[in-house]
Amino acid sequence: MERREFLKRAGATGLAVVGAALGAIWLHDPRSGAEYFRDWKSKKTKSLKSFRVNRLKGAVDMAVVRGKDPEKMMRAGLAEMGSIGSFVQKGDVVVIKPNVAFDRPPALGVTTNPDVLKAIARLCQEAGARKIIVADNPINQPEGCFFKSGIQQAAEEVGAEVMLPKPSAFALLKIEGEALSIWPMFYQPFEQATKVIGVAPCKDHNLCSASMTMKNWYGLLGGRRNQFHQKIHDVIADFSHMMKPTLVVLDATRILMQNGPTGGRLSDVSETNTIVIGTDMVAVDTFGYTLFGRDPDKLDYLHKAEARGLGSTKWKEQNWKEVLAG
Amino acid sequence: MLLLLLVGIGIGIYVKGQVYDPGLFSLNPYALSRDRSAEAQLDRLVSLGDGKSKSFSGVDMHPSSPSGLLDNLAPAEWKPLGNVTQFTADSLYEKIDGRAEQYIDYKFVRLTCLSLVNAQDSKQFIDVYLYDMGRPAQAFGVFSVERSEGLPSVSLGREGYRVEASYFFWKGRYYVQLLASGKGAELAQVGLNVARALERRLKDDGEPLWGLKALPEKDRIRGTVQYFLIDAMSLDFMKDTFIAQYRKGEAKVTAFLSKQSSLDAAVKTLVSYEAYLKKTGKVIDKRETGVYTLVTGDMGGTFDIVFRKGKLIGGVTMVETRSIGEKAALDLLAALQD
Amino acid sequence: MTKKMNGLTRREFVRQVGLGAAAIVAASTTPLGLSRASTIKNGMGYRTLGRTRLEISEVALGAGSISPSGGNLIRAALSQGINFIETSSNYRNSQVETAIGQVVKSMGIRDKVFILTKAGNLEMGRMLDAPASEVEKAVRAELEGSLKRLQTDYVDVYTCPYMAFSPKEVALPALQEALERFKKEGKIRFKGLSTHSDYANICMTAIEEGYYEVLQFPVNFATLLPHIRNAVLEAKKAEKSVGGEGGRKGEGSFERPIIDVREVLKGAQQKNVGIVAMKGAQEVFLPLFMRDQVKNELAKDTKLSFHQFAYRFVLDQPQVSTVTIRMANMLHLNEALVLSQKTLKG
Amino acid sequence: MRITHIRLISQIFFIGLFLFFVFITQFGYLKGYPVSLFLEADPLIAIATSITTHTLYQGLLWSLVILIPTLFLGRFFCNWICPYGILHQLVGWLFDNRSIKGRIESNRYRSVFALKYYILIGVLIVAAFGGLQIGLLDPICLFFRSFTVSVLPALDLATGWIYVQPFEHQFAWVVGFLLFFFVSMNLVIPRFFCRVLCPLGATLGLLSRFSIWRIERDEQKCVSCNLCLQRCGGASDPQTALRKSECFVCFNCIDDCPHEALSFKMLPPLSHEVTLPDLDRRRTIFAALTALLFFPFSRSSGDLSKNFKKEVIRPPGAVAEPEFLERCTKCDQCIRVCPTNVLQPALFEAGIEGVWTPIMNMKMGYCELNCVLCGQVCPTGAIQKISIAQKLGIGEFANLGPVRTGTAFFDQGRCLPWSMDIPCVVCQEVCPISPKAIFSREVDITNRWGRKVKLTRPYVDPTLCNGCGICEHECPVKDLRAIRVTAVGETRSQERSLLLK
Repeated sequence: MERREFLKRAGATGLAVVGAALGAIWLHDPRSGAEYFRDWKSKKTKSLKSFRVNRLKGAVDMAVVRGKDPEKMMRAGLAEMGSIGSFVQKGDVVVIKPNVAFDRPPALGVTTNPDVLKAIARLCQEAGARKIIVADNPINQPEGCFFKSGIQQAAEEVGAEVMLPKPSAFALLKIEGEALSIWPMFYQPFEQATKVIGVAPCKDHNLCSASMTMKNWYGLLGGRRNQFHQKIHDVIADFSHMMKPTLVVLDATRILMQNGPTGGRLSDVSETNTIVIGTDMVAVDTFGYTLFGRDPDKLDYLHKAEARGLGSTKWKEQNWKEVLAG
Repeated sequence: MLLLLLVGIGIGIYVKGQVYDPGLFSLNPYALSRDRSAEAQLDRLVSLGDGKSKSFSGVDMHPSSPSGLLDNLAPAEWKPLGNVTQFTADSLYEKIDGRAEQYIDYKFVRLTCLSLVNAQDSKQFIDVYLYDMGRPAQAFGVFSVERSEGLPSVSLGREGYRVEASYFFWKGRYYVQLLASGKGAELAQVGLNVARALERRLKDDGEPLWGLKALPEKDRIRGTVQYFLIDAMSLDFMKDTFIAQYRKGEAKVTAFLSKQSSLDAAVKTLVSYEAYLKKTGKVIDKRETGVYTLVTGDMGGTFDIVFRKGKLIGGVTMVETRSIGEKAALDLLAALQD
Repeated sequence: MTKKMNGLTRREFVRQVGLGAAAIVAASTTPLGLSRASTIKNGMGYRTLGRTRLEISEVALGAGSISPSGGNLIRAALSQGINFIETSSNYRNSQVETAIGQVVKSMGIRDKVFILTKAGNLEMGRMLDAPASEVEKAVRAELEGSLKRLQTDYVDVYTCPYMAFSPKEVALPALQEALERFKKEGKIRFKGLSTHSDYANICMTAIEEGYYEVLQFPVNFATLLPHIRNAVLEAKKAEKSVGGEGGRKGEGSFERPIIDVREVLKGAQQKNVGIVAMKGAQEVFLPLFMRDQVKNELAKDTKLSFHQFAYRFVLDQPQVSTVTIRMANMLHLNEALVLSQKTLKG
Repeated sequence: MRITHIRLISQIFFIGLFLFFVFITQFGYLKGYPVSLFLEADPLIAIATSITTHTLYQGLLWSLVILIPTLFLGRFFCNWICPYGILHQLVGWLFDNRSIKGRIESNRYRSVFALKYYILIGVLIVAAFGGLQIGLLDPICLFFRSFTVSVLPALDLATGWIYVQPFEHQFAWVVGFLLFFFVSMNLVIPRFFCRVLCPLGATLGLLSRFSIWRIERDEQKCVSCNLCLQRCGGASDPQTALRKSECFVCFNCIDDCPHEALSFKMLPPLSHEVTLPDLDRRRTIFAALTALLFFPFSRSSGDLSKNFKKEVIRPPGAVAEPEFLERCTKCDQCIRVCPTNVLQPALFEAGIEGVWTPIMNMKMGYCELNCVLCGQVCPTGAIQKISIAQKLGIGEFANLGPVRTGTAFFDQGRCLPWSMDIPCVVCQEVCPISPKAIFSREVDITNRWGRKVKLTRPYVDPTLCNGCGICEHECPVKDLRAIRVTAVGETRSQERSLLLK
């Protein structure tokens, strides 16, 4: 064989050998067993910043609005609280989190009243919000829920964007609560969010007695959330640690008095014509619970949350106001 | 030709696609059977009134339609006369004229009225006045200043009494008057039934009022406690004050007690009281111990004795005899625990 | 709340009221309002109450809001020149009478104080066709009750009917007989009536019939000044046409007619009937949506508060003997006590 | 413009339309679109179901639109409209590496092409007994099923374009590989499926025997160059006596003939055609016999009677099982439109006859309470078109009660509060009935550490349960659920009811 030919081949082989060796070293993973299994915890996790805003001095912290016209009510209530402008400013991206958990018509009081959602979205727009995102991860099939609950339409009417919980929209969230440490969360909406408003219907709940503004955040989590029920009160308390919203709105225009959280009959619903707006979820929920005619002292998660300094059940002592509107 | 056919098919399908029954995609709630009879509504109102609610606002499930509380109130053989009417602070005059001020002084929220008339004999009627006073203390306030001594008390709401066939009581945030057209046990009974029915619908957190606890029971004349949101003893600076009559031997003594928001608020109040005494009479004695300050004023014929103990302002007013007055004031002082 | 009334905007209304104010001020020509008071003792003016010849303070203590524990206010009022007390048997469930009784007694000045009280629990309207005996019985019961509470054996002016709704009540023979009888018995010195519905007619009837020595009815800027009266009436019309503010006008509700009382005043003067002006600063005459504006507007260029201004203006009417002022606390009293030394300009 | 170009446009239009239908058959897009049009226009379905049920269901009248023209023009459907045929033609064209000679050879008629007629005879005889098996090979059903079960989910897996939450189907791989197999057979025999297996093609072939138009060869002009065969769709021997039953009326031969020897003629001489498919009598009888035996074999396995399976939970509105098998064409449109992925193609759960029919698998999904879409798209009434009110048994349907698909049962050994002292009752939370079909009792128990704890233990109220299965779906015991829905209590059949009415 010719020399040139030999060198050529030797060179090529040499390169191949070196390449193979480098590749093998590069890919080599010595870890096994313990290290491997320890590893999953250190997965990439996201975290949520606080969306709270500084309140104007003397502005009301909790407004209880009575009336029939959600828009008038929201305006009146927020006026007391120092106007929407003190919560949402120009250019904000506002995530509104309704409860659209089930595929029910609004009249059944199972999902957030679309008119309330609309009112809030409008106010945000007037305050100059750049973009409004409506997001929830329903228990029933998402499109169905958004459509049948009227939230879809409401959002479209005010030009808000509805975000559906596609698998790609989820990320691991570092909660570091007492019951939840890391959990998959419907994170996509919050990548751009600068303000967050929770709009929860006031519902009876078979397990935790009542689902209000705190329980509402359940709808942002994914994964095996049907395990939460094993420690439901700690988990709900964790929510108020996980999410620090700009504002929460308790939509008690209708209340689901029984057969919660799914309802199904008009007779389960009571027209209450009330909206509670607040910044302290615990306070709002404590008040909200009285709307059922039930005793807040007996609602664990409120007191668990209060004990952890996540809010106060003593709404009476706070700067609150009852407003008649619309 | 064939191509046109295809286009035709396309259009046909599109058109078909746009006409459909949305009912197939979401439930029309009106397909749901309604069981919202007035009874059901009332049941709900009543059933919620289990008195456990800790919030006065949570108490009234139907704040925007308080008239709901007067629905179906007429007993057998009686019927409502006209509609339920409502009055706010701005329109209260139209219903009760000059007496309106008194209610407005107590931050009156809403008056809801209904006349019930005997279906047989229209001369017999009962006018129901439901005053929503916003807060229990205020409801008690108007109740207390309208009540005069020695009226037969009836166990209605927190406190109630009867004048012939008319009933007056307060419960939760409500003050209720049932004014009957005449006297007579029969009418009185009907009135009582109505009162009971209405009472059941009003919710109440049962929290006792501060003053009623704080004012000592000893020597107190039953049913004389009054609460003033403002202008207690016609003094502009005396707000949020409880007043009660005490029997000291022969004499009757009017004692008052007020819890001020803060210490210096209390101090201020005492100062203005003293100033008032100086202006309309003269201060004849002033004691300061570590615990309390006590001022005695001679108003020409009667004496006012006022003290401050911590945040509390208390005393007696318009007592004929100084010694009795001072004794009463000191008794009150002693009985206070803060 | 309706912001714009059709037919009459806020601005227009305020302008008209402004005119009214100007007119009032202009009207008060004399440097001091005192001239209209017949006498004046340490700062308080006194006037003659028509043919009763009673010399009463031109400021009357409207006692409606005084509770027994508030006796000191009565005391203060009486000791500072007020000698005319206006009360009623139904004020605070008769407690006001009780309070007055106690104070007057303890001060031992019954003879120097003139008390006007009313048959407040009687609805004459419901007794129009009742037999005379029954009427007398009812009124007597009321009267005796008042006397007992006031701890006195006579009232200076006894007002019945109280809040007359129609001239019929005034001319009711049975009532007049009863009252005359009480007069003879010395339980009442003079007869009065009070009304604020259809008061022009009712008062004129009373004046012509000559039964009554004292009339109590609304006298204020709204019932006296055409500018304001018209503005208010128009606004009220508008208000009604847009559904109206607060509350339905239900059974037995108190309409607030705004009636020109200038004729009544003249008529009363001729027949020398005493006039106790009431509701001199009563803002309920004004349409709800305007009250605040009017208050600011009226007393704008004076040193007086709205109430002082309004009452002073009433007192500027020569035919008025006294104006009842609701006094709930000492501030009210002090505001009222200085009225005699004020003019509308301040 | 050449007639073949028009044909091409038509093909593009119809495959486009078909794909459009496939895509919009879902909540939110469906609206009023007649997504079943292809199935309803499919004469085989119309004929077979009218044999099984002795009725012609609703939209199946559309089949006349294909059937009647076929009587005059022949099997035009196969090469003008049939989306599955179009697919095969496309694939054959794309991956063809034959020389002209090779092509000509590949398009010659083969005796195996008669197989489809035997298949047709078989399925129709089974149909006569009340078993509907056409769906296995009917091209429209087969194609739609392939998309629903395999293609779309695969596509979504790659792109995420189709669903909000990915859909999965049991035995998707089987369906997928069948599609793959049929398609790839084009490389061996062009339009293998259409020529060899398609029972619809066979039906149309038989119908075309009377057609008055057909391709006619002018023997004077013809030089037997066989070039007409190079793109012949049906392998119908245009170069000699035309096999009418095989011809797809694609007009390629006319295009390709250099001598204008071929033309589409009305009433050409019979001597120039082979009117009937070449069916061998013995084979025909054999096919018939197999079919005769198939039905009793399948039924005697008891899948419809004593041995019915608890897994056979049919969608709400489905008719009783025997009739269901008479009607269901296995097109799986219901599975496509189902918003929760609960509907799954059966393999042998419902017996050999039930292959690819829809059953509910609560691990995959649950039956949405306010949803009746499956019935809306069913072309043959196997799932009846019911309203939501009827499904819930409210309003005018109150006396009928709700439509039940089955009943939920607790497996206390696996239920957390029942066997492990752990609070849960997710099932009760999600139960959509009001009042809830799952109720609970509070019990005070002393746990193993002697501590007193309150527990809420769930129970099923069979009078309220409608078998929607959301409880099973949401049960945290993920593998073998602690509450499971089984078919018993379903309203569609008396035999399988649970409670005395």
